[in-house]
Amino acid sequence: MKLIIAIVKPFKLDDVREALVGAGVEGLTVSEVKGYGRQKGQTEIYRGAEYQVVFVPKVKLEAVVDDAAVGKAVEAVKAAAATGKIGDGKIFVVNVEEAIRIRTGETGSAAL
Amino acid sequence: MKLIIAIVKPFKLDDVREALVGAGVEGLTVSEVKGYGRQKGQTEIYRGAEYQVVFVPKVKLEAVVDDAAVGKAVEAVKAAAATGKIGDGKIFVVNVEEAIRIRTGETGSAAL
Amino acid sequence: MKLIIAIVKPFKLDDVREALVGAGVEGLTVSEVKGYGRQKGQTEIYRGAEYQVVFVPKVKLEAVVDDAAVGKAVEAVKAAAATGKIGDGKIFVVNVEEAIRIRTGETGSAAL
Amino acid sequence: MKIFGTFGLKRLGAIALAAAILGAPVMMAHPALAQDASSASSVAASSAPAAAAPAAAPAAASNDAVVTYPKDAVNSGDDAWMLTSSVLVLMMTIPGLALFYAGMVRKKNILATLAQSFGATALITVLWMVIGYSIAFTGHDPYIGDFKYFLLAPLNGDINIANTDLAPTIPESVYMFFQMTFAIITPALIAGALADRMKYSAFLLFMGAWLLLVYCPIAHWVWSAKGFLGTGGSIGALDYAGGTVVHLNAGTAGLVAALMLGKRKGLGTENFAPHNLAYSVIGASLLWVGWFGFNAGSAVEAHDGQAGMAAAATQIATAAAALAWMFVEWIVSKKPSVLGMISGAVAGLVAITPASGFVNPTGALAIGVAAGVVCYLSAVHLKKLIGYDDALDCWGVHGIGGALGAILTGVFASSKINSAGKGWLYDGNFHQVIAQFEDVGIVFVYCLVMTFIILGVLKLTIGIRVSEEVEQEGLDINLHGEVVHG
Amino acid sequence: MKIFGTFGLKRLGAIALAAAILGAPVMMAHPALAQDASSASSVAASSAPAAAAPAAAPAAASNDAVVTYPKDAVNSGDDAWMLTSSVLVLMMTIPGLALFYAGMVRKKNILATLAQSFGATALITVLWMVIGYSIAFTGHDPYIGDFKYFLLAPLNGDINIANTDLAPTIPESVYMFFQMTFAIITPALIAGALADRMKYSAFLLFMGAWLLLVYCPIAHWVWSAKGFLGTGGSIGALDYAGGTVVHLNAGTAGLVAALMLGKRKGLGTENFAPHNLAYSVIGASLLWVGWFGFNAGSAVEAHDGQAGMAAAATQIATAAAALAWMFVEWIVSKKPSVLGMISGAVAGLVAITPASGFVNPTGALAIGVAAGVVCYLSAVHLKKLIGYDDALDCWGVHGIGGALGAILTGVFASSKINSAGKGWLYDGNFHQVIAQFEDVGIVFVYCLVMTFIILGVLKLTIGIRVSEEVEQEGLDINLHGEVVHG
Amino acid sequence: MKIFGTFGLKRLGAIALAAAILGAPVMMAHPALAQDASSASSVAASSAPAAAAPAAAPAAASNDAVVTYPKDAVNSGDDAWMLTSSVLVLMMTIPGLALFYAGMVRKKNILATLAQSFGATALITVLWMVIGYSIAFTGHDPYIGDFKYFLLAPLNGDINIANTDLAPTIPESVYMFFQMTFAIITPALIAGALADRMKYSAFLLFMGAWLLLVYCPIAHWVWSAKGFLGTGGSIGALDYAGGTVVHLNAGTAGLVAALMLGKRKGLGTENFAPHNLAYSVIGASLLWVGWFGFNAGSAVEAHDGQAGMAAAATQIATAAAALAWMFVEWIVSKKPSVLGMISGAVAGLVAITPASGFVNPTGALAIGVAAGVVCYLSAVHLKKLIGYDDALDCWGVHGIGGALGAILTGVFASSKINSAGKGWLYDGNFHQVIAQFEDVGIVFVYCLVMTFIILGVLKLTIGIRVSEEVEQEGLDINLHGEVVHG
Ligand SMILES: Nc1ncnc2c1ncn2[C@@H]1O[C@H](COP(=O)(O)OP(=O)(O)O)[C@@H](O)[C@H]1O
Ligand SMILES: Nc1ncnc2c1ncn2[C@@H]1O[C@H](COP(=O)(O)OP(=O)(O)O)[C@@H](O)[C@H]1O
Ligand SMILES: Nc1ncnc2c1ncn2[C@@H]1O[C@H](COP(=O)(O)OP(=O)(O)O)[C@@H](O)[C@H]1O
Repeated sequence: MKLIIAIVKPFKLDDVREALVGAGVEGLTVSEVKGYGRQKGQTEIYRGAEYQVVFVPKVKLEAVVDDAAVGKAVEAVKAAAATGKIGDGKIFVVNVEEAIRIRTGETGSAAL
Repeated sequence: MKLIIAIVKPFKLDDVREALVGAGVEGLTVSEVKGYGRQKGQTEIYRGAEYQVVFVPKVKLEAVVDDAAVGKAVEAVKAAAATGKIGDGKIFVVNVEEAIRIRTGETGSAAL
Repeated sequence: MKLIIAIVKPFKLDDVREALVGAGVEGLTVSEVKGYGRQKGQTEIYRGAEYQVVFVPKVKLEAVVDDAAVGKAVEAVKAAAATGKIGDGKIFVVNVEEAIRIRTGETGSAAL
Repeated sequence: MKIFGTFGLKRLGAIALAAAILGAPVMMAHPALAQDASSASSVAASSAPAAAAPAAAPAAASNDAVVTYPKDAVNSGDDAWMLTSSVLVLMMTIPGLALFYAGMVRKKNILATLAQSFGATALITVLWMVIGYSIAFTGHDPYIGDFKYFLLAPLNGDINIANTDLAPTIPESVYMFFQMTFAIITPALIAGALADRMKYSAFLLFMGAWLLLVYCPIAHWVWSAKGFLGTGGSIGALDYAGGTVVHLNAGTAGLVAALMLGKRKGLGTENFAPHNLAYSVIGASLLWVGWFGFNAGSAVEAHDGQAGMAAAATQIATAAAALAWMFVEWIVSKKPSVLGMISGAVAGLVAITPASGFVNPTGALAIGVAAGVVCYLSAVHLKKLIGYDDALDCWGVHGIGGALGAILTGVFASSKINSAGKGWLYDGNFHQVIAQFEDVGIVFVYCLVMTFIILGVLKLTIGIRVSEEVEQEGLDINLHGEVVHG
Repeated sequence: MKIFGTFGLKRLGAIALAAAILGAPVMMAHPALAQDASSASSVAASSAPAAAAPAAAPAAASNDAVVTYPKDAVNSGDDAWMLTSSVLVLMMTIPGLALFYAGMVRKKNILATLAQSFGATALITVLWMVIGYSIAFTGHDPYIGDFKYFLLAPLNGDINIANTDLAPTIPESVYMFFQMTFAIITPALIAGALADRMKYSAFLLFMGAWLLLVYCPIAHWVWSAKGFLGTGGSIGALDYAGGTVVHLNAGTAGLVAALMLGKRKGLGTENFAPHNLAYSVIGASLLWVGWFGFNAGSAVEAHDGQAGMAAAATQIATAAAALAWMFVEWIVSKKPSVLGMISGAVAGLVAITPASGFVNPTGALAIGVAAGVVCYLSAVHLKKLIGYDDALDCWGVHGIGGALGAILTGVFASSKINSAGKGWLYDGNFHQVIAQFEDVGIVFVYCLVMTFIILGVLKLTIGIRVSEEVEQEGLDINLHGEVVHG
Repeated sequence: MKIFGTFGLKRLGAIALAAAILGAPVMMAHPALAQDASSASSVAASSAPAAAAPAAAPAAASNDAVVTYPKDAVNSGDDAWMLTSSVLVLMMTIPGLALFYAGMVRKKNILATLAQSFGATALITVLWMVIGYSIAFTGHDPYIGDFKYFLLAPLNGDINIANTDLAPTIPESVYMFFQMTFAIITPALIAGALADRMKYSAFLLFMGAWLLLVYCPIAHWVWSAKGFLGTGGSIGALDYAGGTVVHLNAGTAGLVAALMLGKRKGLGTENFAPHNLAYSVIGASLLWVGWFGFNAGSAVEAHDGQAGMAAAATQIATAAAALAWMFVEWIVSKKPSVLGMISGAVAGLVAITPASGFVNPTGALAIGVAAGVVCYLSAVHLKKLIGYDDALDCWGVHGIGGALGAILTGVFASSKINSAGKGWLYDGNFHQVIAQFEDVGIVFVYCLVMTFIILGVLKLTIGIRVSEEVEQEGLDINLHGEVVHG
């Protein structure tokens, strides 16, 4: 099993979720994060003091999928999250050694 | 060392933390996340418009533990987080190659 | 590629970010988290009821870096985040199998 | 429809209660009818053209003499102040009290807490217009008002009539509105005791029943022209702006409600820390600001020094209580909490309420200090000791503070401030202290019993507490379908 | 400078419009001039020392007789109430309306929404002082005021003069200020329809132009001494505090604006749930509280029962509407939402506005119930059916509610409450209902056409809508360079 | 107990200062005593039954003639307005100012900022009642009041007495309360300069000492019957509602405090962006709304056009300043920030304060525009240039704005508006401008020196700044044991 970590623009969240579901992913977990990268944050001004907001709001999706499903899932995220503009985000793939569904105790692919 | 990622219902946070501590885990890190899965979110209604809240509030616990302690820790989470109802959550186990305690520079198991 | 996960004190965020950038890291993602460990949280009192706040606010930085850059990046975080006091935090290193830049479709080190 | 439970039997009970709410006045009609002859004639008198009425504006009244105003002689300054006062007291409930309470609950219950104050405001307004004012503030029976003002009928014919007994220099519409704002906030205060766990349907029925069966009679006893508890009646207790009628009353009902609902799930193990005390500070500030309508407005005029002195006493006592609570907490708990400061201020406002028109500045200072210390002890320590879950300290602050203020009124009232109030300390009239105790006792017992009955009936029929799951997930999403995202 | 677009042509257009805003009154001067002789003499009369003026304080006026006050005879009670009322109405806009709207938008647009109310308040104040008051509330022409009060010049010479036609017992400075607060809130209300997508520069220009070209004329038609729509004119419509002048007017403009701006991006697919309804509850509460300045203040005095009765009617109708909306929603959608309760309250406030000084308590109750049900249907169901994006229901609540209230005023007005208003039900005067319909029709059509023209010009010149990216990222950071972190 | 440091020596110092706070008036007693004979007789006169007092209500006074009212002749309209004004000014501090400031700090300091306004309100109320009012507003000494009103003793005997010098038509309780609300907000304003880093114990001691040693004397100099700076004294400066007494005074103290505390840790490197400007918008709006109590209330009556004209001037100047700041910022920084708009409004309110009862609408407009531009420059650019850390611009807005307004009052005062104020432009009286400069200079220097001494003593004894760690972690959790979770 692999953990797919996708960092995308917040307004793409729903599109990406739907794409993943379309690719057979049945569950995922989302966090609100702040990203730093090529895309620069905006400037806030308060009484003359400028605050360069170095971080840009992003959302991080994490989905654990079967090895076989990784390719399709990655493609789905790529297609759904892309706008072609700087800051579209990244996808990382990490190996997962075990997965357990708390409710049933199922493990491995059955737990996803 | 392994990273145990547990996604559980928010009101189980304290129980799970205590169970992990009971299982010998000395540190952990918690984030507030939103989950998507079999459990469906509730419906908000605003002046006639219904908004299906697809995401359900969850908390994510991350604890890095010694290889030897993984089994006990996973069991502890399972026992403490279960309500038997849909949405109880998942546990994922990921391999960790190195751990460092910033304060002392200790590495490996000593750092946990 | 490796995913460096650093859990540090919130007011060190900017220092750590700058140190990582100084070490050649070009992107990273930050979340606000709550930590549990040796450092104890403070006590809130409300009309006589004391609430021991077991969790301490922390920030989690995640940066995926080239294998070659791991050492330098870890050192950078260590130096920038240390205050010498309990609660300075941890660094974990996890293996990453693939990375993709959504905008361009680049993969591997080129995507970072 | 989910409002009224699911079983025929339960529904029946609920309908019976709803009927009782509206029917209550009818049931009360019998004793009241006996008084009709006399009260009718007094109303007639008040609407008859006052023959000898001088055409000029009313002269400023000395605070001793009782001045009779002709029916058309609205004093524009009195009218302006009483309109303003009414608006201020309304602001105390929405948004004042609503925010004060909402800031103290957990995030998942913020909107439900706001909905309690807001919904109560709407419901009570209508009930007051239908019958509440009539049974509380009209007639000369010592126990209950009469029915002449059903739907405020007398106001349909002449907008310039006055309640000559109680507010001779302003239009009765204004007096009715002013008293309405009191009738709104009193039941709304109870919400502090039942936070986080009451069904909204049961809450509304409770509010309506309690208004008509508890608040209106007690208001009549203490404040109507011949009510048996007040200065026109046999007991002769002093209650300027509602120490017993409003605060002890609401506090007692809160205590009963807290006991009948049971503790909140997770109390003692989960973190119940207030979600956003900034809201509570706004709320407490608006309560403080609005309370001048409450206390200084209770002069029901602005043509002499009464309203001003009540305002000064209110400000002094409130500040003293805030400081007292703050310093005691600072010493005991090592930190002066913001919640402590604002709770102290509210305690001071509560305790000075019955005394505000009777005491001098020094008396106000003393009452304020006492209120800050005593309410700190009751809200923080007594509650812990006994263990009921009066979530936001309705009993600890309003019940205890109201009773304390009522009794101290008997001690500190000075006839130099108000000839109607001779107290122990300045006028040597110990009898007044006894009268105050009687007032406190009667209001406490009546409210206790009636609140128990009302909530008992509701508990046996539609139920008063939400399910465990709803409590866990939050009232906002479950009862109202909304959440605060901010 | 980014304010006025980037093309010379567009800039030209904008400048032309800005000129038109300030020039409008000049263009109107011609017809007005014809009236100068008569109106000048009336002003002269009002500032001349009233020879036979009694030196004593004014006696309380019966509500039938028209009392003439000498120029210096400020009634202190009336003055106190009207100052208070002005302050209350100002509070309705800031922070009341600002919060009511800001709580309903998404987090990224909170500050921009607040900036609309706040900026409009500042801009309109200055325009009103320069010329707005003059063209709306002076002179005896049925169609437009005159220019005598440019920069409020007459107030420079004597602080005690009164607008003897409209407010004889208070200083004209107070009356000018009171009406200013109405002039502020009316355009500000429109912001509810154009939330989340309008350029701030275009917004301000729109506010200014609309004030002078739409609000001022209509206020003159209905409320000035001889305005053709009002009781002194040929149509004779009743509008106590602004059902048509304020609410139908703002609502109609909102409808036009919603249609011309187009729908918000993502409507129907993204989650547009209000970010923080706690703000909206504070806002609605302050609107409720402040509205007594609006309605009871429209008595323009406090020396008889007028203001009090208007206050009572307001309170009753508002509560009834809140309950009505809540219960209908509870039945239809299974849950009583907090947004529903507060929207119902606002609907009740809107509908009782034109009627408040004319109806008795029972009439107020009926109007309240009608408003709650009808506005629920229009804001929730009609909007869905037709599909315009009136974001925060400016048309659904203010437009529909204002028209409904105006018409029901003709039905329920009772000459026993106000001799100036004989309605259908109590006085058998069906003609009044027709007059009300005429009033509604004329205001609706005039506002529709003029708003369309103003926004059309702006659209063709500087543009009225932000770019898609700005809308996506949020107005706060893009238009104002700030965000809410909380 | 952590309140007063840990060392005997430091504790000693603190106790000495606390003693000084309460002892100050005693030290001042000597010069005051010399005046006792005369002031005693005046008090006696005011409480003696006014023999020839007409029984009728007071006739409306022309604004020129000084009318003497008999002691019982409370004018109900004046009383209503002054009660309302007092309540409005109280609302300016809590919750107005509290929110205005709290919205601008970082999340970890929100509650501590609210606690400053709230705690100051409570503390100052009590000190004012004990001795503040007495030394500020009684007696005929040009430099300091007398002791007769210790604990407000004279009010114990008769609720209808008036301060015949300063407020003849309302009860003295009301005048005392009105002035109390000024005494509360002035020190509370200083908190803007010391945000995010002051110890709460030191803050409270500072507030108390500053009230008695700085505010009370200055208020006496400018506003008491024979104060040497005011219209009854040798300098003859005009300060209608407190441009120097309140705003320049608080601003100067803020400047000193900012310099003595030093900069906030992290300034210039960390993000100090306001956490929640929505709170600041609510706060600024309530300041705006409440300021009518401040300025129009300073007429101390409502029986002629004074209060109304002051209200109109206030509204116009405020709006003009908000627009001016907004447009200048729009041009300079390309975006009109919400913080800019509300800061501009506050700047306008500050600058019109001394002028409000003396200028006509056009004068108000001019002062408003000047205030918006000048305060923008001082708060945004001057501060950057010089580099002190006046966190929330107490000096930049209140100090500069107050001085500017005071001087422009000399320029724009028109004797047609107020016969007591002859200015340069309309009345050719350049001398008034000089008097205004003298007033500004004296208040500035006295406040500078005294504030330096008070803070110096505190710094050397208990310390005034929190530890670096506490500052880093936040004042809320460390000083008050609470946090905002929302
Ligand atoms: N090396 C990295 N490790 C972790 N997160 C990264 C890394 N690089 C970028 N990110 C995340 O991806 C987001 C987008 O990256 P950015 O460089 O701005 O644009 P792009 O995705 O177009 O290359 C960043 O805001 C950050 O959250
Ligand atoms: N494949 C997955 N990858 C990551 N997170 C998941 C995955 N499946 C479920 N989750 C997380 O676990 C939570 C619970 O899953 P759900 O399917 O609702 O119920 P259950 O745990 O009973 O199977 C989800 O809300 C989501 O946060
Ligand atoms: N085993 C662990 N797994 C995950 N996070 C940990 C672990 N141990 C500590 N942490 C995180 O590191 C933070 C600091 O740890 P703590 O034990 O308080 O102090 P120190 O870093 O000085 O050892 C914790 O608050 C927690 O967020």
